[in-house]
Amino acid sequence: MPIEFPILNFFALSPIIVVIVLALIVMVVDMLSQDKTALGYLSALGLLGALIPCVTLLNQTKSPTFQNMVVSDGYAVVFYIIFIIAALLSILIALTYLEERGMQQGEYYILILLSTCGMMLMAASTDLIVTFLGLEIMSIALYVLAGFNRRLISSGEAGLKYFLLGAFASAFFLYGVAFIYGATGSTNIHDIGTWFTDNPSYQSNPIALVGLALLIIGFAFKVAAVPFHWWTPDVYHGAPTSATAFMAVGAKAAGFAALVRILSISFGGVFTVQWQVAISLLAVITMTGGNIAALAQKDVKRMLAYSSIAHAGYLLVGVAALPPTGDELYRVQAVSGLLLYLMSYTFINIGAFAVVALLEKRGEIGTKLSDYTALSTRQPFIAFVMLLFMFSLTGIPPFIGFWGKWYVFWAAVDAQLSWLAAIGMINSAISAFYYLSVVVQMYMRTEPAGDEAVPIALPAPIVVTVAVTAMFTLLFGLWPTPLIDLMSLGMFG
Amino acid sequence: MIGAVPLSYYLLLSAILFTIGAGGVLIRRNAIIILMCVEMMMNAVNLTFVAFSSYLDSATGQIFVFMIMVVAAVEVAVGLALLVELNRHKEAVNIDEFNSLKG
Amino acid sequence: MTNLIWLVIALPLAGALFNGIFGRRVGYQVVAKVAPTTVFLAFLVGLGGAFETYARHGEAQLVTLWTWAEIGELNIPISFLVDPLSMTMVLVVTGVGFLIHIYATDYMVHHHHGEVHPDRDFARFFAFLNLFIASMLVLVLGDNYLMMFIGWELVGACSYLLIGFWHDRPDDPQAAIEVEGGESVEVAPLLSPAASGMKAFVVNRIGDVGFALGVFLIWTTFGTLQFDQLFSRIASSAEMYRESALHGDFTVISAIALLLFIGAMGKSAQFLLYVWLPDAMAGPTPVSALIHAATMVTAGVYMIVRSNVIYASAPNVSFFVAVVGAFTSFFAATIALVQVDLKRVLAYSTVSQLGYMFMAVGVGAYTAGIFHLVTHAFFKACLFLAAGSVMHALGDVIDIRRMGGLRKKMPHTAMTFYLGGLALAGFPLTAGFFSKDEILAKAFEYSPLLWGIGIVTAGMTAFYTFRAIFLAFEGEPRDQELYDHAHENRLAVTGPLWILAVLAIFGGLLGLPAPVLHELGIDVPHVMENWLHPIIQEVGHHEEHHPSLTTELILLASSGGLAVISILVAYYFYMINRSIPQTLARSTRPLFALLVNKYYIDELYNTVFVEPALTLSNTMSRGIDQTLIDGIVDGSAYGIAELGKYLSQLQSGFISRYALATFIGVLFLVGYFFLLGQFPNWIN
Amino acid sequence: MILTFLLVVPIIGAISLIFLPRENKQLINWFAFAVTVVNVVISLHLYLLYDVSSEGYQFTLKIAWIPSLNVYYHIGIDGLSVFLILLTTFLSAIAVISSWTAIDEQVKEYMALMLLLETAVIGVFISLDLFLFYLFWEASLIPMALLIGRWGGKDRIYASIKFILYTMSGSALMLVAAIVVYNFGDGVNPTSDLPTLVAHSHLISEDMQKLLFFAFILAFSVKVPLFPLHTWLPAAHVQAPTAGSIILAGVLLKLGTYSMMRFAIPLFPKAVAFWSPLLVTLAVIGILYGALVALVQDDVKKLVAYSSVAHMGFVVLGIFVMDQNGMMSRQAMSAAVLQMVNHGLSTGMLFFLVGVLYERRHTREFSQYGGIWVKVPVFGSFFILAAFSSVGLPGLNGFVGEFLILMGTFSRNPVAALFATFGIVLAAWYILTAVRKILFGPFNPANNNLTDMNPREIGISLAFIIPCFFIGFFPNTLLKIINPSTESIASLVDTAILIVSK
Repeated sequence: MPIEFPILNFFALSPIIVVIVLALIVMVVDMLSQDKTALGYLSALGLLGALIPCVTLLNQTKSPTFQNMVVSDGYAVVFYIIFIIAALLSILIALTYLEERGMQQGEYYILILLSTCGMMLMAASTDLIVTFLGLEIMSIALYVLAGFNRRLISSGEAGLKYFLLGAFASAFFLYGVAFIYGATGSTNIHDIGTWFTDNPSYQSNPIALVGLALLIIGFAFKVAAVPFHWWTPDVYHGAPTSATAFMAVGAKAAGFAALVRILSISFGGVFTVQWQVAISLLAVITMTGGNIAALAQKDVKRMLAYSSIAHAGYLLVGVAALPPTGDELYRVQAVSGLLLYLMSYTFINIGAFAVVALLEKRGEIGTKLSDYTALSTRQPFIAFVMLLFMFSLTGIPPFIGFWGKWYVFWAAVDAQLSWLAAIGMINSAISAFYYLSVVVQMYMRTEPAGDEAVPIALPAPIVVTVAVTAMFTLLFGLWPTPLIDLMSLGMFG
Repeated sequence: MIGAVPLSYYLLLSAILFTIGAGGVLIRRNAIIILMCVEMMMNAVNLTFVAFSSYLDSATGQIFVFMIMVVAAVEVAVGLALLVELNRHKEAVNIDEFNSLKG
Repeated sequence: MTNLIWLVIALPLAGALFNGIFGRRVGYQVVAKVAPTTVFLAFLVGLGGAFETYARHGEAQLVTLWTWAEIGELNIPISFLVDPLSMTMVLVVTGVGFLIHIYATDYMVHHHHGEVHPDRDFARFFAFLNLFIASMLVLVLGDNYLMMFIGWELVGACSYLLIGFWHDRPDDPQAAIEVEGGESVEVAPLLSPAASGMKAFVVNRIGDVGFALGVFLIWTTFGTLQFDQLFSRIASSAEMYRESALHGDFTVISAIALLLFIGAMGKSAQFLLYVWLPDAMAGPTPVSALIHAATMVTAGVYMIVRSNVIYASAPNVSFFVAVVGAFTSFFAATIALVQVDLKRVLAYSTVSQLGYMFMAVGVGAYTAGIFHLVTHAFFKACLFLAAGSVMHALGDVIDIRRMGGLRKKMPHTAMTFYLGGLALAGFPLTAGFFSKDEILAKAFEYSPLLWGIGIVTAGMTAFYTFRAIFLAFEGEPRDQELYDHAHENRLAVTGPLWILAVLAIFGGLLGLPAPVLHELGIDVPHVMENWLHPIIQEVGHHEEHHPSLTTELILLASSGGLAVISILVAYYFYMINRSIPQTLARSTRPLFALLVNKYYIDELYNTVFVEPALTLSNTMSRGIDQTLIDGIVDGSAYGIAELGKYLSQLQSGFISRYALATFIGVLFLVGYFFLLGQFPNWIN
Repeated sequence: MILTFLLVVPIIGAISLIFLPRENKQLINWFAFAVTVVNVVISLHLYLLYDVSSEGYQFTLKIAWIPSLNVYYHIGIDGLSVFLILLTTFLSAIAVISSWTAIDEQVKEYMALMLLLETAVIGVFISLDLFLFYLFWEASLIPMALLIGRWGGKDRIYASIKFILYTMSGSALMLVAAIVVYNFGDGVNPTSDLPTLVAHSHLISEDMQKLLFFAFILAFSVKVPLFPLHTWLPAAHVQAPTAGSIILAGVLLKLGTYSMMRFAIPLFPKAVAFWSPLLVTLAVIGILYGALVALVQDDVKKLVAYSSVAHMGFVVLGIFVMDQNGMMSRQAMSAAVLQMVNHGLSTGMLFFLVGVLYERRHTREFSQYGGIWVKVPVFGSFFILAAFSSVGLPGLNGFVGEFLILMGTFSRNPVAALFATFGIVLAAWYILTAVRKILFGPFNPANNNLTDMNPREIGISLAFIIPCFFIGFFPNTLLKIINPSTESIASLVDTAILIVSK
């Protein structure tokens, strides 16, 4: 019996490999060097380098590899880009953020890089085993990142909460995978899909259905969908702001990356109406719950945490709009919408968290609304970019946030889910209230700043971050075409 | 021999184990015990996998079990580390004593 | 001249602009020259237009300037109609207007110990006055209902501005009327000029709503607002409309006529909407003379005569017009009997005389209506200006209870007031006698009852006019200080007075009762009737049933005789036996109080319309806007925010609760999918 | 291209402002004014180049914005928009110059926002693409909200938030509806190009159109504002700085009525007949209600704000009135467009004049004034003229619009016209009450130090009142340009009615 060597296309995985190698290099340099800030720059540079193979891969056709365990299609690559950008920007924030708070350690950057690896794996995986591995690589690194600030109990508490609940959710996810495996005899998502189409009589198999439910729950937890969102506000609030920025966009994007791929490939032809209804309902309560709870927040960091829940809701609208396979044209819409949304959300949200990081006082967590009072006179530039981020998060044109929402809702409309889009838009209007309250503080309140008048230092890396994200928000808001064209490349292989 | 015991028995057992684990997570307040309960849930999953693997005559399930075991080990390591870290601030293992973040 | 007829409007308008913009800078003397000059020039142009019209034998001519609005089938030009009726009005407006302008140049100046103090807003006054002339001319010259409405509204605005001219003056409290041997009768304070102006504008606008709706209905029904097109379209089926109206149907023509008449009720102060006119006396006296006696208030009469085809086709509405006119004339006359404010006596007499005119046009005597309009312009302007002359001399005192014996101090004023009063009273052979008699004669033909009301009113008119004259100019001065202060005014005042007085006496020549005189063998033309003939369209077959000569003569004699008798009665009451009025007042105290308080109509309107409207407004502002709508808006925002607080509290910080909540979520979702597995057709 | 200049000039101006020295307010003031004047000149040029004889859109420019999705940068104007653009550039210039003395803090930001607002508003008026329109529509919120919230009165934050939330909630559903329409596209491909969509509007079923029309109209009605969605307006006006009020009343409200005519009716002609009765009823209620509520306000700006509710009611009435057979009134519709311009001028002027007083006395309570005409004759004269314009006096602009709207309405729906006509009585009542309380009556000594208008203010007032007179005398100059556009809109509805009835 001849031994078949698996065909291993390392090039297809080159971005992931670059990031892993980068992590290892940083780990080694960490042991040798005392200049931890340099590690940050090294990681950032490396991540920039990792974008290069991404660009090359974009123009390649799909290339499943490693025994069909992973695929490097446009979808995966666009997600790579999202993750890398998220990691890069959050590292830029971290450089001085950690320094100022005395937690400048090499591990931080390593963890970010490893977590990024996990996310990229999730996006690329076509096998539930790899998905699980990616999920855990990402999550475990994030647990540590959340608890990274050892000087503050709240950071440790955030880590613990994230960890315990995350592990709990992982167990459900795994149980779901087990059921699906039991029902179909495979963990490969294509095989699962094929099996269901071949065996229509199993379509209402309770084991498979419960498995699907548990699978959705696992991802719903990661993307912070109501009612699996409980960890989110506390973790986002307690974690170091630079890490929050990263997990708010990265983990969410990764969760959606895997969820969308699995749902459309494995379950694209079965239970579609069922999971569409379930996801729609999740979307409704997630949007609404996140937005309404955000209204009550007095802390901007925490408010952004709730807002990230709400945004998960809008994204779920896009997921609900994923129609059955076969209708490629329509799926392009939903997927492009989700990608566009996630890409724009990455920039906006990291920008907003960067501003939070700037204003956060040492030894405290978060920034109270009152910290923003009259920011427009104290720091006109920072106030202005924050205004852009807030309006962009609300989804008001001409900022990029609008186009993400627009595209996702278009997909929903096309999938006969106009009512969902309508609820989404009503939620947008509700969300305006709390986003606006930041603007109100910055621009409309003119009371003497009092002790907030402490001069705000403007470290160069963070300023670069906000400047870049603000430019992105505004320019692509006015001219979204390049971004939309890029997203249309992000299709499954 | 697996043939003697029907699949449903394994599934039922693993379901019971999973439920006990989940129940433990919900009921207990000691962080370490909760961690153990999560482990128990994972092991219940492992049992399911193995049972299916045997039933389906497919090795994938068993590979998955290995992965799960590795991950579980990593999780424990990280979890305990977090707890140790937290204990520097507050000598407690009762998870409900850590609730400075809320609202 | 006809093609330059727009100059009639442009000249006073230019005067208004000049005085309004530069008046303050160039000084009052320049203003005092510019303002009357423009009106005089306009008069000359009007005169030219009138001669040309006469030369054309009254044939109408259109002067179109530009298209005002054209949308779809709607086309409204800015164009003027030069015909006998509009020329009559132009001459009255510019002629009387010019005299009043001259008068005002002195009236608006106070001579104090040789120093000359023009009114603070001398220029503004003449700007408004000029503007009024221009507006009034738009009203009478316009050749379509839109132009008429434009003028209609503009004269209202000018009236508003001029009534409120002394805008910073407060309400004027009035002394109670003493009744010998009885309780005195309280008199409500006079409204401030500002409030009076506003009242005039708002009440007029109520009428304007009717007018506007009438215009809309015309357009909707006939697709045109041009007089010539419209009237020819109606005329073709006028007989049909007339017949069905006579059979009790309320035709569309009737509706148009009624709606337009509502506008006339406002502008011409007929019953229900007359309440603004007495208060309009708060304006400077030249304004009262020009706007609230001679010209603007007669716009309603002009409108009906202009629309005679419509009214002739709607006999039911015409009857209503006549009844309203007759009632108003009587009603206002009763109030005038007891007023103590000289201008208000004249104001109520104006309302009353306008009632006469409406009675005339209501019974189809359009020429008689215009005739009375013209003579009334003469004698009422004369009376008002004379009253103003008295005021000017007495330092703005107008209460006849403080006058007396002024004839000795102010012979010209007294004389002209006498002459104007005679005309108003219908003293035989004065202008008022002929015009009033013509109306009464026509009314008698139409219905002896209307005639009855008219003749009684005529008696009252003569009585109250001379009551005022005797109280003011005869007898002993009741306020010696004022009396000593009084003096005759300058030529600028007395000159126009005399001209108007002469016109008031001899204006009757325009409308001598030709048929009667013809029977008596004297052949004179009825100038007015011949002149206006082209614009009156005959509708329906008038059986030319002239009353017999005897009846005509009896009618003439009775009205003339009654005037004389009434004057004598007034003489007896106020010159010879002064206790009689007091006794009467005492013995009929409730009636007296009712009349003094003008039937409490103002109070009634306040209670029924103004107060409830304000209450409603307040209720809506607080109840609907602030409580209901904002309650829902702010309430839902507040509710959502509270919900947010509640949701936020669910985020308790306890991991165990989070785990439980997550688990519950798991149960729901798993349960949902599990149930779907059992009942696959549940959703679809 | 000329239209693009209109859009871009203020943006460039706003960006350039950043580089001007903050301390040199004089320079900033002049610069901002110069930018707005440039736009006035461009828009006048536009008007002069406008071809009255040709129908359809002019100065169009169509560039693919998002080519893959058939979303275009498609701009152009017709008779509907040309005067609104003139009004916008004109009022923007006035708003800037009127702020010279009123605004003292953060002048740079203020002027930049003013300029951005101008761009957004012009953008709405020239957009011929659904999403381009939506972009400008929503973008116009931000500068206005900031202007109110930063430079407004005591309760400015409440007013600002209320303004933005009200409007956003209103337009939430519109976006979804717009996406639905876009998705229908030309029946094959989605597109947001307005002319294409209008040409294919018959593809959408009547029931669907009713639904979508509602979503659009809801957004527009909030902006107009139509009773009972008007309560943000008094709050916003009272708190807004003078220039903010001028722009808000003068231009922003017109976005609503303009969009009704540009988008709601042509896109959903089959739905108009269904919703017309409701809209007409609400418009008439608004006319009477706004007037009655204005009557009892003790704040001048509130009074003017409620008068706007009434006046804009006339516009909505004119747009939507139809007879039982679904025939629209061309007269009322054209007049409604004209009335938009009229209201912008007259109400803008009233707000400006109130601002003149406020700058001197820092109060808008009626009780603080009284008899001041004696003290400030020039101001008083202009105030009376503005009041007359607002009250619809012939010779001034307001009359033309109101009269023709009412006449057109009467020909289609006499009952609505009957009630609406009573609005002019109430209008006289409340406006003259305001005149009386401020200018007339015994002099209130609190105003002893009141000074009359300076040449700049007189100049602004003249700039307001001269167009008012011009429109009053020669409305046909405007109407002949407006007519073809309203005709085409009305005929769209007529055709749709024919199709539906078949």
